[in-house]
Amino acid sequence: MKEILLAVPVLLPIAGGAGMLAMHLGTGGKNDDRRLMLLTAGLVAVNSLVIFWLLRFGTGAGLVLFRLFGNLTVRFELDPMGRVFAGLIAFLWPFATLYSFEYMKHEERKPTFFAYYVMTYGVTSGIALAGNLVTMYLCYEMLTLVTFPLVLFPMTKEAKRASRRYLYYSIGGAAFAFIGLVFVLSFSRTGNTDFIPGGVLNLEAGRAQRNLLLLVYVLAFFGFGVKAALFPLHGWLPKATVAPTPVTALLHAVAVVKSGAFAILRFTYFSYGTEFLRGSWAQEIVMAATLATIVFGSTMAVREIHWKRRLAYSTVSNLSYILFGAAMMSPLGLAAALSHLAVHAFMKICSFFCAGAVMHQTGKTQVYELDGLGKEMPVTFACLTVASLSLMGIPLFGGFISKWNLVQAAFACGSRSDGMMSESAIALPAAAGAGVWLPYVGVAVILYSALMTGIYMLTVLVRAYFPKVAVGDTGGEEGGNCRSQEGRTKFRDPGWMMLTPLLIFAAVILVLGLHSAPLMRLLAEIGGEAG
Amino acid sequence: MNTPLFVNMEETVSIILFGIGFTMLMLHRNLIKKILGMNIMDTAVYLFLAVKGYIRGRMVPIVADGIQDVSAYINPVPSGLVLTGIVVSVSTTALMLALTIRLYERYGSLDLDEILMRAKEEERA
Amino acid sequence: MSRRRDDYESSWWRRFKSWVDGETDLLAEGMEIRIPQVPGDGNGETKQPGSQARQAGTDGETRQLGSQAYQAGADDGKDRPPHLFYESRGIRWFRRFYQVMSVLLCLSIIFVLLWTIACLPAIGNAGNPDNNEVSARYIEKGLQETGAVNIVTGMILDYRAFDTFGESCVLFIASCCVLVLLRIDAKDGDIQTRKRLEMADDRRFEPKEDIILQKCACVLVPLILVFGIYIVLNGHLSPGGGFSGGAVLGSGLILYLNAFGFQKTERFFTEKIYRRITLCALTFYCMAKSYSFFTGANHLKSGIPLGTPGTILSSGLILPLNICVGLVVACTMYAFYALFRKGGM
Amino acid sequence: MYAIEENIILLLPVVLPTAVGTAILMVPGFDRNRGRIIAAVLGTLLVEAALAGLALATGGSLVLWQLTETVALSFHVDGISRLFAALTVGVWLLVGIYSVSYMKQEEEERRFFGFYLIVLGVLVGLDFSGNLITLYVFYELMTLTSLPLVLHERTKEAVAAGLKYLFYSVAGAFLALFGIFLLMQICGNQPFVPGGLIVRLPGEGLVSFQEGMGSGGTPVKEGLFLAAVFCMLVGFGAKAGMFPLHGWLPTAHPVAPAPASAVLSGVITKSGVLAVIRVVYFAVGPKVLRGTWVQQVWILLTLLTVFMGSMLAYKEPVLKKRLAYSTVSQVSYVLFGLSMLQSQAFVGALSHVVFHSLIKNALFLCAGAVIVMTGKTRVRDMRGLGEKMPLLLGCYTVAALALVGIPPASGFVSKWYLAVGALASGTGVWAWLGPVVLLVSALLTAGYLLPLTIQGFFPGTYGKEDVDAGQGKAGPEARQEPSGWMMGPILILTAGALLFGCFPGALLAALETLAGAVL
Amino acid sequence: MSLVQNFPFFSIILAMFSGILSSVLDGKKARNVSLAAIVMTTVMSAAVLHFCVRTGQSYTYMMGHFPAPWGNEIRAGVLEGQTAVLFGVVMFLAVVGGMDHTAMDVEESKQNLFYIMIDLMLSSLLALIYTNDLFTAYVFVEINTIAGCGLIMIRQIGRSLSSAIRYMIMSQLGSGLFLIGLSLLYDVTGHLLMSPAKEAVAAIEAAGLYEVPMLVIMAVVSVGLAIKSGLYPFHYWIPDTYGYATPTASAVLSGLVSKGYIFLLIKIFYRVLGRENVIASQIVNVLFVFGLAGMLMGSVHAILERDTRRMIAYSSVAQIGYIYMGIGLGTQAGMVAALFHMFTHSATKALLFISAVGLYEVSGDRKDFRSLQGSGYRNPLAGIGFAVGSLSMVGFPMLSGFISKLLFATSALQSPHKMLPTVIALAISTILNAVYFLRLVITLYTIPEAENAAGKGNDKRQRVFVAAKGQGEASAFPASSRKLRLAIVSFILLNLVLGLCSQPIVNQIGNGLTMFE
Repeated sequence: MKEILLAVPVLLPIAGGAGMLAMHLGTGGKNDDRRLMLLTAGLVAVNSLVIFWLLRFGTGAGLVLFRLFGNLTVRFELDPMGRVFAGLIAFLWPFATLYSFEYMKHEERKPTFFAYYVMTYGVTSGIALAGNLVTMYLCYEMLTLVTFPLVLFPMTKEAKRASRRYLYYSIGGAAFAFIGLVFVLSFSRTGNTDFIPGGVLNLEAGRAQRNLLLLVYVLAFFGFGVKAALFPLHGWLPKATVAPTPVTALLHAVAVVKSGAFAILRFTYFSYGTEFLRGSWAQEIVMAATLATIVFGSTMAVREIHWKRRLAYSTVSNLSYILFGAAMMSPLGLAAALSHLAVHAFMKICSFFCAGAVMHQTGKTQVYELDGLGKEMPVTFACLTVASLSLMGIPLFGGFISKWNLVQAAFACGSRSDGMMSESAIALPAAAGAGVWLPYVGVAVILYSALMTGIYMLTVLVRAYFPKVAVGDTGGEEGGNCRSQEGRTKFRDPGWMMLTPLLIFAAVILVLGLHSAPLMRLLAEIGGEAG
Repeated sequence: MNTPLFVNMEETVSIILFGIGFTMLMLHRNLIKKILGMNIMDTAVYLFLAVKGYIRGRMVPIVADGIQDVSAYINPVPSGLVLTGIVVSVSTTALMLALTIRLYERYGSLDLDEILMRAKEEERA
Repeated sequence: MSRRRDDYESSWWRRFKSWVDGETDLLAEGMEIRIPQVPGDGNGETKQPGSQARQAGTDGETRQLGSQAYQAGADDGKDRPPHLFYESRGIRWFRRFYQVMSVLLCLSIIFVLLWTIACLPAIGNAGNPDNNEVSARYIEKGLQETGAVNIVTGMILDYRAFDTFGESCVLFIASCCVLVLLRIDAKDGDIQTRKRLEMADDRRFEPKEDIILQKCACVLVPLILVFGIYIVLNGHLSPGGGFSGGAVLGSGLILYLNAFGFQKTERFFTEKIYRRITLCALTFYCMAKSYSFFTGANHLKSGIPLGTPGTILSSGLILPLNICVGLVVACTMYAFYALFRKGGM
Repeated sequence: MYAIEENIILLLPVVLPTAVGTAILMVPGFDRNRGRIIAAVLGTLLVEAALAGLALATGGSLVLWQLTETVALSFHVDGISRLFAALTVGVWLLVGIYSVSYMKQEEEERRFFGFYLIVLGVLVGLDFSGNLITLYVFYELMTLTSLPLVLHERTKEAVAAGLKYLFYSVAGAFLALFGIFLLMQICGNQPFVPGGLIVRLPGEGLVSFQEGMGSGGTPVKEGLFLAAVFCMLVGFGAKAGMFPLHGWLPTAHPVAPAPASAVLSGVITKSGVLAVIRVVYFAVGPKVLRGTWVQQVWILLTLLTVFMGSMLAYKEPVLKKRLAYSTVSQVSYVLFGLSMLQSQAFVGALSHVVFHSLIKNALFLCAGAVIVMTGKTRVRDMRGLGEKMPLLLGCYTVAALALVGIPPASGFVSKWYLAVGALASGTGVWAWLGPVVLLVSALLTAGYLLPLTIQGFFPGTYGKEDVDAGQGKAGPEARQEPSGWMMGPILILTAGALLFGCFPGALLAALETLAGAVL
Repeated sequence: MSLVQNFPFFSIILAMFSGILSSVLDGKKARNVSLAAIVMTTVMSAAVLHFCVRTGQSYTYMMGHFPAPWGNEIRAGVLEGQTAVLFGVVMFLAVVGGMDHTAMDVEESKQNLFYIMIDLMLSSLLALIYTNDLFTAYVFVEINTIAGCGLIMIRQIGRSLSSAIRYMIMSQLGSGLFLIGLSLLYDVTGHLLMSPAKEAVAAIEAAGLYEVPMLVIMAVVSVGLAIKSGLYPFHYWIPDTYGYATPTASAVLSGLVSKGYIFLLIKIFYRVLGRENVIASQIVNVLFVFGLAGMLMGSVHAILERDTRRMIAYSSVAQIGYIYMGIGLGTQAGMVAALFHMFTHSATKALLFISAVGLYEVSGDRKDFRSLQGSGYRNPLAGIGFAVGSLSMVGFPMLSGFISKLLFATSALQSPHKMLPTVIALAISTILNAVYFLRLVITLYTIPEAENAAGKGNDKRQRVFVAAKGQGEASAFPASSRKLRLAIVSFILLNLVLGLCSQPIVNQIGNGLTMFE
């Protein structure tokens, strides 16, 4: 009976959202608005409570919801790794919803928005709770589907284009992920695709077709990597920032992209298994790809002057941190990836919410427009400062911890390759070559990216806190800017519904930075089990 | 190869006809000629069948004088097939001709390419 | 996908594709379209290319209707020198290429098939695979099992009656299609229909009281009809049968129509009658064969006497079926003709 | 290993200024009354001096926070900490007093003083750091908190310079972080140990931690290790203005307010030095580095920086910028001394830290005073300054001579030790090339610092009319010394520079003890 | 012999008889007769299916008093039953869904003729499914062709007439090849019924005789039926044909007609030529290659297309490519996948066409897909239907398309040489499908930009939209909605059933295929 509860977090929001769509709530009256908000809040809160309940009291075995085809079952299970993700979204979603209430106050077509918003919650929970690759794939596809109306929401030309691009990319990615699914199914030791720490691949059969399977792995990695914005396939993410900020924040910093990363983690550690992949050329390729993405994302973020897009590029690079962790194929790597998954969620949602708050209060979207806002919206920018510093990886903030883990894992990975080289260079010719240096290069890349993060985040802060003043005739072009600052109205921090989430997320970043030991222990356990 | 071809001369002819008809049907632009091609093709097949049913020195399969011996008559099956086939080809010919008439009435041309092009233009207009 | 093109029509790729597809857009620009010559030649008037602005008489209307679709093109091209569809150099080259390819294709098909038949058994040989137990039984037992002297008729109407039933249906559906295409229903008053009505109304130009034709027809038509009936009725005894007899009957009717015109023919043969005859014949055919199939499949006795082979009333259902088929074919032939001629019966 | 004595008093000198600074920034209405801020700042600085003295006297260590299971933040006070912390607090106090007067002309004092105090807290924390991670944390915080000081004026140049400072520092820090990560990999999060932790494993080309001193680490290849160490040197060298990452210094100093420039070049650059010391002498260990390519390149870089800084300073017309280039060059003296990995050179380096700190502060404060009083920034314009402010220029001259290394002023002592150490270091060609470069640089130093003195006191006739004309009303007034708030610190610093030169014994003894411990 | 076993025969005859009867009825009655016939045949097919599943074997049914080599025969098995049921259901829904448009597009006095076409189409499809005789197959192929042609041209607009003649020409080419193939086969085997023909073929192969003729027969029959079903290089008739016919006709043609030929081809492969022979002859490889090409090129064409219906039609090209690809894999699993995809595609494509109708109704009946902007809000159910259909085509899990994609992929894994091309082509094709289908879906659910609506009226597209909206509101189809809705809902359900409960269906397909041999 307990198992049935597993399906609740998935089905309840989906059903609720569908219901909201069907009910045609609120086109006009205030009452309608209130009902809509109550309904949304109720659904989200109940769902989060259910998830927390599940996390707290456990669930026993998995739940097979139904049998799709043959061995393909839709199965939910809450294993430790799922717990991390489920807990994460269950924590984030209510606050994000709160935030969006205020943010969306003046928008039209709210019912549509909230309906899909709630549905996305369900689908993301589905990804967290998925007990096998098929369910994962199913939810992955559904995620595309329920989030694309949200991207489309502004209905501008830009939004249409962005949503179309998003859709094509995602579906395309899923198409390649599908290949992976089929191969896992066919080469599975257990005959199904259930997630088992260490993978389900039948190693004897796999060895015979090693190169093929590796090729498929690479394809699937890139396939799932689409959602995780892996380099050549990242194009949708910056474009998708046209969506309303709660969407960009929650979906494109947390739910969607993290689902992609999570799917890769699942696929790598729980389906293929690291034993098969470690030291292969596939590992080198994917690792190189992640590193390229990190470099690319952070560099592009520096070039970008649209604030939300800049954050989106930052997301691109940060996601590849996670994927880099995944590509290490070691317990430490998994733990590090998961920690960055969790921490980055808070950091990025916080930054996006700050950006959203600024947009909402002032309508400013470009970085160069932010001069002097730090004084006027102190709370917002304080939170942004915390998030930025954390993103940079300054110690005492959450970001440092995950980077720390990543780097440690990378060193461990590198030294293992060293060891392998010296011990069995003949046995594993694939491990020789440039690949062994990749982890170290990775560390360098992470640091490079941290520097870039510093540049692109701190310039925002510096602008906001220390607006340039024109001195004499030196600031010719700043003059106008300055005058306009004089004449304009003062902006203020947004209302409590937006500030509360910001403050809480900032607090969480600090807490994670200062006291991360329990979380890390949990992650290390997961890593040890699966790696 | 030559010998059987020569021996099967009727078949050879029918196959050549078939090829001609097929090509006409496929590639000729004029609708009427296409229909002709189709008829040639069909007829070639009937010829082929009829030839196949023929056995040297035997009679048509109409029981005469109560003789009911296999060796007396030719194979009746191909003849039956040909009969059926002819009706089918008559039907399709009628249909295609009717279509051609309509198209000609409408577009004043028998050239299929031209018709298609005009149909497109008409739609655009 | 960085730059999405909404306007595929004008894209190079699109043009290339249509060229490959042979969708003939390729010369759309350089091409001038003739105003189609309306085939209303019976009007006896020659049409001046520039005489569009005539008063809205019947003729002008027809013309207008005919060229309606191309008004735009014609108007645009008024000033330019008229050139024809095939004048463009590119398309001529393409056409030539096309012709060469057709010949090559034809030759290759022929070659393959010739190669095939070179490997087939020689014709006229009693030992060929097709002269097997199947035909043997038809010949040896056909008379007893079907009661038909004509083995072929026996085969197609009894052994392989399902095929033949299908074949009648082919005829039926073809006539339906032709009806769809050619019958003009005046009450549907759209432009196309009116135009077609206009053009098809050639009763005025029917041969009026052509004595020679009528007299010949007077002699020939009964003969033809009788002969047709004979063929139908003797289908199981001699070469012939429903299809051939029906065709002969149909041709008799057509001759009558040509000699005496629609008005007279319509005294005894209208569409209603055509429909009823077809319906009755096909229904009977259908019922009879269903009965026969059903009994056969369920191993029941059909209970229909086969009669004495060789007599006219023999061979069970074959005779009535032949009659049905004959009726259907005759009517259909006539219907084809009438529809082709004026779009109605 | 140290006896673990949890000494909570270590926390106070760090927390106090930080808290007061934050309060100044945050508490609404604090800036309504200038006196209140001044009082708070000066009071804090004084209390801080007392607390720091107490903390230094007590010594000991303190685990601040267990960041993760393996990473702890901890304080530990040893000789180096004492040296740097004392220097920092002292200089801060003096410059604080100076800035009371100086900042009158600037806007937004509140922010300046707030961050001024916070930086002090962070710097003390940096000095107290007991392991690399803690060091890194405070290093980063120092960068961030000192940023507002740099771009205080918020002109376009100031903001640009601030960002440049920020990015150079951050880049350096992340470069260093690479090394820190690797060291962590080798030996876990170890507290600083004099003499370092790393040893070369025999034969295999690997390095590992010293037996019995670390846990949980794995050996790594030597090449990688050396690269990491090099990264750390270059990275921390950024703060110290060492060659490849020196670019921020000349940009940032001139735009900052004079007190800020003073502490930047006097103390904050030294934090880079501190970090290098910690890395080389307390984490990695000089033994492993001696004779490797890292040492060679390092020496090369320092010498290059020394020479280049001097040359650039020589060519620079703006006084503050000239001083900034001078800082580039002088701090690399220190680094050169460190790079010798030799005890006398080490002593020289550390003493140069102290002396340069005093001297450069004095010089910057002088420059600031000149700016406050006359608004002049270019050396060319300062002709005849000695007539108006002989005391100020006198102080300047003394400090300049000390920096050049004229005995008995302090500079001479440290340079002497540096040269001796270099000659004794056995580093081949560098052993004699280093002193030569130092000498050349000293000549250049004289060349760029003394013209101001000469022109100030002996303006000559050339261009005098010009100057008079330019000065307008200010010309006739004969004496116009800065206020006591300004002159006091300058005088104290100058005196310090002179006195330490005359009586270096105690300091040197202490330093030699230190050197003995690490080498 | 139980009564159920007569049902295949009854259903064929019933459909045919209702067609014959309709010739004297008026439109409405003909329609009712037609619907009744479809329902009854479907029920009968279901009974047959049930019977075959229960008994676990197939049976042959003598058409007349004479056994196999002499008299005609039909054959019913699990696969036949399944296909017949599905065809019946799809046809019923297509007719119901497009009913109002049929009334619009077809002249009043010719309505009954339309339903005659439908009836005979059904009957011929059933005959193609059930037949056990090659020549019967040929005759019914012709009926099918002519009925199809009738369905196309009954709309009587220029494009539909020209596409009808194109269709007719291509079909005749196919029929001609098929017929010559039959003749050759008859020549070498002496049989027209499938079972004896198969024995004869086996004997020939065993004796090593007639290698060239057998190869040519296979090639000619395959190519003939491939042309008729619109395999890639022979697909040019498809877009016009499906794009300009009346909706019911489009749905039926794309959903069923081509599938009938494919089914026949599979049947011939299994029941006459012998699967092993076909595989040995490399014909499957050719089909495989063309199938792959079709999968990709069909989608590419569709992407370039702007007319919604033609887009869907080109998508049919791609989907037929899938089916031939499955056949071309040459394994049992591939065949199962192909057959399942046949079902999937029937259900889905009909759904798409019918939903598109619903969307057109509210958008002013324009060709350009952009005119459909926002129609998903104006006709929500049709929008959902179209979205579901699109997603199914894209292979969204839980819908039928996913299962067939999965089946294709898993079956591809069993043939080592075709594995990688297949899976990669599947992936690429999925992306391409997504590109045009989801572009459409997005269009359905976008509303034009607000400033456009408010601003200048000289924007052409805007006016189109407004006009469309106006027409949509004053819709001329008040009555249509219920039937259309019924059809759409049923199609969606059908899709879900195929997607969610596919296991028994697939099992039975495998079962049926085994019975074929």
